[in-house]
Amino acid sequence: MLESVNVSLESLNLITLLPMLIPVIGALLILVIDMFKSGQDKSLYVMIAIIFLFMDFASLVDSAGAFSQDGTVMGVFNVMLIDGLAILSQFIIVGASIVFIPLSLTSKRFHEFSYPEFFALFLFMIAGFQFMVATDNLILIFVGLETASLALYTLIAMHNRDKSFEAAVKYFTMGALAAAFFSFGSMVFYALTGSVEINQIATVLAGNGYADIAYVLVAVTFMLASLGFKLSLVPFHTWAPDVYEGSSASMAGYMSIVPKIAGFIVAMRIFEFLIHSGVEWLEVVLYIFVVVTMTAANMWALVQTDVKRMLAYSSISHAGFVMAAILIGTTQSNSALFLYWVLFAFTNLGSFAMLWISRQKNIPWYQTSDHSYNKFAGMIKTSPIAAVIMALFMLSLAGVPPFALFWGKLYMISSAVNAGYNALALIMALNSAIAGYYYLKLIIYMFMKEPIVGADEQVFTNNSSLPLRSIIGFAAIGTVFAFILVNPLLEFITSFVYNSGY
Amino acid sequence: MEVYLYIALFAPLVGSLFAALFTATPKKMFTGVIASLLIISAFVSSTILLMYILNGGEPVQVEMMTWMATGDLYIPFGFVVDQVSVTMMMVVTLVSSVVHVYSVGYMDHDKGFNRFFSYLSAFVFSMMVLVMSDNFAGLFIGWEGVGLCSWLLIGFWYHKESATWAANEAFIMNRIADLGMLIGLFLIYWNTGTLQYTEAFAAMPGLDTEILAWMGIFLFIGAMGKSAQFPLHTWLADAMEGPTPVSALIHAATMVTAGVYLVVRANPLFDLIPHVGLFIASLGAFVALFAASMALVNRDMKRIIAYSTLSQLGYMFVAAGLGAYWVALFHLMAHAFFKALLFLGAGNVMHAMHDELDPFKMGGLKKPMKWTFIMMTLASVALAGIYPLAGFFSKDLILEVAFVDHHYILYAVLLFTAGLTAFYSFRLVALIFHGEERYKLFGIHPHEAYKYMLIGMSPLLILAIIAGSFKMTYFEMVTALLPATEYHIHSHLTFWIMTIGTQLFVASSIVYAYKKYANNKITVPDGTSKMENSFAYKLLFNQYYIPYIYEEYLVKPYRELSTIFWEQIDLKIVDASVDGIAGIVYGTGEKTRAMQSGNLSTMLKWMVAGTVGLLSLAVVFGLAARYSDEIMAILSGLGV
Amino acid sequence: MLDHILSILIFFPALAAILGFAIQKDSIRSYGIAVGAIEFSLSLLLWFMFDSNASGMQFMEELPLVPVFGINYILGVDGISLFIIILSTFFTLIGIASLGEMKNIKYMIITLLFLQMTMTGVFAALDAIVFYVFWELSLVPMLYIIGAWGGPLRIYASIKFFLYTFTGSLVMLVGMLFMAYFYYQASGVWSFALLDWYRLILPENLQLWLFAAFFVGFAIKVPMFPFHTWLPYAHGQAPTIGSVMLAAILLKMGTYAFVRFSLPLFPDASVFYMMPIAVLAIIMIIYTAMVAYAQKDIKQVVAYSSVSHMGVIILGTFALNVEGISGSVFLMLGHGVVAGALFFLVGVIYDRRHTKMMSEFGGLATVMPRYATIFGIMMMASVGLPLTINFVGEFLSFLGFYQQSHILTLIAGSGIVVGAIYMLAAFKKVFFGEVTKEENKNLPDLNKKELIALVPLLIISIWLGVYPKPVLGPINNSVESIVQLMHDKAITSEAKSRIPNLMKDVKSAGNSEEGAN
Amino acid sequence: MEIGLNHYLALSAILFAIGLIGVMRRKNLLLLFLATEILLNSVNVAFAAISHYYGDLTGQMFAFFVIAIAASEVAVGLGLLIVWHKRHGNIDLDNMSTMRG
Amino acid sequence: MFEAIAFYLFAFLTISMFYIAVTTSQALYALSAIAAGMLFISAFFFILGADFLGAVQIIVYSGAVMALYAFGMMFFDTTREVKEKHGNSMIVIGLSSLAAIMVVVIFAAPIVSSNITALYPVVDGVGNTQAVGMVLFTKYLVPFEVAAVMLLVAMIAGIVLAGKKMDLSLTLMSDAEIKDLREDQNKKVLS
Repeated sequence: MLESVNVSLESLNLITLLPMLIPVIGALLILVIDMFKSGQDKSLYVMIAIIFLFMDFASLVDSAGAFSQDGTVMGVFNVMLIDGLAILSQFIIVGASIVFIPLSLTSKRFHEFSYPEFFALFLFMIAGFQFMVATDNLILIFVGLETASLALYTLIAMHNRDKSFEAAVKYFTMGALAAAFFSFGSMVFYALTGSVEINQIATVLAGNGYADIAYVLVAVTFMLASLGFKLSLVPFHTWAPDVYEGSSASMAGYMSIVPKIAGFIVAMRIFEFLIHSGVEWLEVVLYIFVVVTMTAANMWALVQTDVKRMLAYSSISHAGFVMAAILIGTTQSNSALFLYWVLFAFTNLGSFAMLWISRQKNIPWYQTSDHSYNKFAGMIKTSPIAAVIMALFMLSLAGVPPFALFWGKLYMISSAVNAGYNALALIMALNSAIAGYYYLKLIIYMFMKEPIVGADEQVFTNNSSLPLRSIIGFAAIGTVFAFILVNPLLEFITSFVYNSGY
Repeated sequence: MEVYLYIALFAPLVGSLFAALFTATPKKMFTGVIASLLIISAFVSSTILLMYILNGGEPVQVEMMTWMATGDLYIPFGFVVDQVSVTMMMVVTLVSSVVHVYSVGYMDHDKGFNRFFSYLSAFVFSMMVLVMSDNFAGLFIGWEGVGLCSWLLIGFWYHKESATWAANEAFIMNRIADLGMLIGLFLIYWNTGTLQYTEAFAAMPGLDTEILAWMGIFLFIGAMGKSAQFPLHTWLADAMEGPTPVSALIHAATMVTAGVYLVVRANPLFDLIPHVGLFIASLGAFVALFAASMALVNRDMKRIIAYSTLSQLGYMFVAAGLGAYWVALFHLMAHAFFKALLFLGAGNVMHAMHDELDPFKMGGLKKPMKWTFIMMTLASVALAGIYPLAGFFSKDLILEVAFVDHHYILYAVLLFTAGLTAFYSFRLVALIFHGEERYKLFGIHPHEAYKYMLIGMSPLLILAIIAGSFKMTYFEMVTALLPATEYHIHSHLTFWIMTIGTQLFVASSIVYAYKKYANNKITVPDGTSKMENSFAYKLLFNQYYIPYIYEEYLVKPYRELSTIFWEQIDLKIVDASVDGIAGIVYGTGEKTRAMQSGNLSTMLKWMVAGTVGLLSLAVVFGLAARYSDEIMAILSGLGV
Repeated sequence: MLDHILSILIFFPALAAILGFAIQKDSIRSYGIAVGAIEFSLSLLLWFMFDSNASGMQFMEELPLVPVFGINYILGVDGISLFIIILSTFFTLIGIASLGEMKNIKYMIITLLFLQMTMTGVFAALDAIVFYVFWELSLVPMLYIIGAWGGPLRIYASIKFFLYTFTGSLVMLVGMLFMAYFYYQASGVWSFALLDWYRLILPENLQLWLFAAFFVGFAIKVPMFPFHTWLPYAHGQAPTIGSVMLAAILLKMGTYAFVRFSLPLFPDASVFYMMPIAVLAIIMIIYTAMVAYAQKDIKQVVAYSSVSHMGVIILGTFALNVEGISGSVFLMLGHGVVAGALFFLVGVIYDRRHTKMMSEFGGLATVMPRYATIFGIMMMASVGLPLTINFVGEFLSFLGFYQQSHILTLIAGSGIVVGAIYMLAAFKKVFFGEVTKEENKNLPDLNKKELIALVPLLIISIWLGVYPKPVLGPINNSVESIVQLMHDKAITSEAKSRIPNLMKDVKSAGNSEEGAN
Repeated sequence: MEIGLNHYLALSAILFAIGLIGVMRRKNLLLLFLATEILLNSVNVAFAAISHYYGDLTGQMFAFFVIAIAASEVAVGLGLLIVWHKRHGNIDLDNMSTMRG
Repeated sequence: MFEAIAFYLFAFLTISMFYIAVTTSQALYALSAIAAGMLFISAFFFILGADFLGAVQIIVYSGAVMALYAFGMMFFDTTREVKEKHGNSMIVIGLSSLAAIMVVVIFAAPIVSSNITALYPVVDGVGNTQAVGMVLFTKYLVPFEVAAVMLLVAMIAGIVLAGKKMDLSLTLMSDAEIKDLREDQNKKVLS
């Protein structure tokens, strides 16, 4: 007979669930509103979503305060794990979402925004990501991941044109394969240790001194494949360019930030302890992944003719760059990951938002795709401020100081240097130089070429509206004045990462 | 006295700048007049300074301001008027005054009249800096300055290709030598810690002879360039493209003697390294003969005089190299007078002949150009060294120096050269002024130069005649600074035999020249005569093929090498490799982008392939780890 | 105000540039000149307030930027940077004042003002990261100037310029991070402050590596052979003002950085690499001079001559003694003035004829006498005639290096010969001879606007050639402190002997102290 | 002959490999999705086996959630296929390569 | 012994069923094979004492999921022979068999550290369903709830994607067309 379980409510620490519950409630609220009175304007849902996201953010601030006092907190039968990584990554997830959601207030109409479900799914997705990062239980990670992913596939498809369906199907199918890899990997870990909690796995493996190294490697392999898919490491990256191209620019920008940070957290939790345990194989493999991802993605980005696709490859390259943090595995490198990602979020959201405001419904004759380079020819002549801002984002992505991403690169390379990865540091630096070329290409189109005769001069701000412009302005200010931001961020991040034991 | 020093130094500069103001405007007579007056005032100041020095005054030394000071290096703008520099100042200001006055007439019809005076006065200023500086750096300023002015003046008629070419050649050759000079300066600085003459010379006796020898050699390389010694001599003859007053002033009297001045000025150094001195003397003797031989057959009036200058510079270097610095300086002075006179005379002839230079096309000019004839003849006599003109005192002295120092080969060479000198000088005089009036064939109506030009030349004429009489005064003055070696041939008999013998030899050369060239049978050579086809003639006429060799084996290869460097190396190797790296990166991207075929099935295959690849790595590693003991055992069994 | 004069110097033009967007197109030139004039007067004020007898940094400012990571906004000038800053403000002023008619002049002036900010920033920065920030940022305005106003190959040229320099400086950044890491290891504190780094003595093998990393960044910027090929393209395609700024100021960043970073940070490595670098410098001097001689385009001649002269600067820098380094710093100024003026001059005929081919000209001395005169004087300055600004620098550089190697100096010295060859040949082709081309017969001589740019340069190049002391004095003081620092920091005996000790009086005392330790 | 955990693991691996064959080979998206079900099922077998041999319920939990996930995926996947099919009248992935490079 | 026979039998059956499912060109065969294979897998669950899982497998998988697929198949009209262009099947076979061999090679080895302490042990005398329920509603309460959210997401997704509203695309329509549409449909469809 089973004993009855006596659990005190305090020991459950239900407060740890609060940040995830808020968006879920928000999503349900949206569905309920729609049920009672359909046909509301999208701005209502945007505002509801923003309100809930701000509440979410506030609750995160609260848990951050709690963390800085009490340290890591476990909750709800030790499934929830609220440590520094969880809090930091949730800040990024929620923060980026707050910035993202007003991008739906475009002046042109797009299909997905006519659905209240779009905003509900969006909030569910955020909750999914939050669950994914706030636990070390592989089951919850898996379920959270799938929740978020399924919502994301739908969001992409809801853009409702051929390319977005194609993108969604590709993403979905490969995602299903990746999910299978994830479960297989978890299974092998479970077979090895009898547990699906990463801490427990680490303890058991350390306890027997990695006797079953071959098993461990199989598990790691499948985990790498699965997370490599999420993080778009070469050769698991093939979905990324197509999906970015197929989805709307704003969604693409979002995808380049939020799902990846969730992926990084999981990767950090799983691989970090293995690296520290001296699994050389993983170190070598990650090294190869980092270098190949950075370099190959850069090379492919060089030859693109569409800006959004170029940015897709550049995001892959950035992901490879940041993956180095996990390879290096020091407190500094893990802090650098977060710093980099915050700054990258500013810049990348900004640049995708710039693409978003220039989105046309019909592609004119001189363009081969939504955002082909020659669309931007001579932009400085027709919309100088937009051109300058776009150039700003490109320079930031290229790592030209003092714009945002430079500080991220600086700190990241420095962490490589400090950990003795000299060659890696050099490769990272040289890759930044290669990357310079394709960012420069856009600047050259904008500033140095003549506008195409007969082109619509308003094209660059075709889709703009006050919210979009504000978001871009916000991103631009963040990009330019990042140097003020860096120090507090770094202090904050470092203390959180350090106190989480990474 | 300092006021006079400053006047002497800066009056030419003022003149130059004043004239420069009008370079863009049409001819203004007053620029020439004012420039000339300023030069004359510099001459007067120099004369006052000379008097002061002659009367036993202390050398005047001023330090105007700091030029460069860094680290241990301290270079001021310092000037000194001592016995040596005052001599040079006199020569320079005197000759330049004459040339200025002369030029007012000579350049009368030239569009660049104002510009000419600006350049000419600038040259005088540079020359004054050169001779008056109290340190090597200041000397170098003047050294380069005269080079610049020489470039400007040779290329004065810049629309002429030959003139600009000659100007560039002169500048570049001088630069080569200047490099040597510069290295010499560096050596002096790093070994003595200063570039001031007095301090540097004071420190020199304590130095290693080898270092001193290098210093001497490098300084002399500098001197070789300015004084056009072999093998850097070709520019001098080409420099005759410039206006004739320029040739008189720069390429006869002053600038080319700067090299001699340098050796004289650096006498404490060269005294310490007699073997280098001997080399200098030998080279001087060689150049004397070498240049004279080229003058024998040349058919360009100015070039003949230029070679003669070269030859005389050789004489001066013999004297300087053998330690007879005062003799060298004396010959320098005397030579300046008669050679400038000769050039100015040639300028008159050119004017009269509408810039014709070939003496074979002249003849019989003594009638229309009586005064010029007289002056040039006297100057040639002085050049030939006939008693009692200036050349006798200075040139014979050099022969004596060589003899007394037991350098009989040098003596023989110099003696022979003296004969050649007389021959070619009078060949020229004969061809120009005597014989048939061949110029009529060319429809030219010669006329005598302006009166004031002739009057202007007269001081030179007088000095060319009487300069020898200053010998003792001069000797007493300069030996305060220079080694006062007296060169007396102890045996009176030898002395007289030598002197008279030399005079006879020279005189017979003159007579021979006259006989050969002063008759009425001379025609314009057409390249058919037997002599013209002889090897020796061709060799001499083509200047020993040295310009040809330079052109073929230095200039052309340099040009070709430059082109190769640019087109083959810079563009095809250095630049192409940079672009190549970029191209490889880009090309790899272009080639491998096929991986992204857009087909979902391919994408899935890539994903599986990636996983399987990792898996194989894992298996290899895992098995190796599992069976590490066995593997080690097998490996050790194999003896690894 | 004086406490923050450097910040004002840096950010005033940037602020003015931003405000410039609001200015009406026709008034922008006056605005630009006004801003340039204010900036220039500020820099003169800086000079006026500068204590010429002090050798250390002056007008220091410090502001925390990322203190956790040791990055601080530290500024300061000494005798070395002071004059380059003044030169840059001066060139901005005359550059704007002499701008001819061109499209989008507003953007050009705004870009120039931004460029001014970055240039001042580079020379005033005393924190490696701040230095790097401005160093990289300076590429952007230049990229725009070349790419938007350049010739037919402008895009290729601008990309090449940007990427080449960018690549090099990223390697340098890695070097800086290593340096900071070593400092952290030694002291336990993160710092990118240059003055802190000066106190760090590194073992020789680390010095060698770090020197190489910094070298890549600097050498590409200078540009040293064989990294120089971006320069002819950049110059060839850039508009006049672009070439002027590039040659006059931007190239100096590389050589300045050698003096500011490489030498004092890595004295032993400097000695170790002295000879190889000298050989490279000699190749630069002679090889590029010969390449210049082979050019058909007058602007390319001047461009390659820049490389050649930069070789002399490098040589002087690596003389590692006061004479050489002072000379090279002075030559930076000299070359800035002269090369800037030469590019202005080339721009003059390009504006008139829209060609830079020398074969298109000939006999210009007759048509444009004033132009020919100024060109001639500047050419002579470039050739290094005494009493012009370049001679002082070249003389001192060669003089300095002569102490280190006689034979190499002799070879390098032939630069004065080959330099004269290409310059005179080019001058002859353009100015001498008869006017053959019909189009050239009626070319107008220099106009007022062009004279505004050229006459001041002319005056400076003569003035500083005749009386360099006001500039050379402060340079000398600062260089002496650097050389002394290097001597004190050097650890190998060869470095000790190669780098002179200036404290001769206390030498024995110092030695005995070392012995005691 | 005792059936041990290794047997089940091997079976699971083989089934997984079959699933991979399907994933790579199928061009019809519906059948491709079927193949992904095989993958998940193969893992479930292993989870159940491990759970059994370790006497631990976690494995069953995992398998349970995997089934839930599989079911959700089917819903979304079919939804996507329906939209695609409405537009194009086929569900062949070879027709789905407008984006490339 | 019985266990071994059952294992090998069902192993053979599942493998062959799944093999048929991935190789046959008849969609209907494939679907039936999958359904059968899933049933056989539930047999493993019962063998392994995971009764609850077995039941879920049959209900959810063989029942619900397969029904969905069957519906889809009819919708897409793929009941007849499916024509698929197969490229280089060597890659497929090669990769898969390599993967299988690799994993099997590893899995052939016994797990060294097999003395695992079960965190949520199977208690004797307690039914599997009861035990599972116990764990599911304590330890795995949160994942369970998240799974509920996930199913909600999937449901919404399915409805949205398959819904009628997707038939016309605002994304591709110009502003004028959208305006017309709004007037026609009286703001019904669009918000």
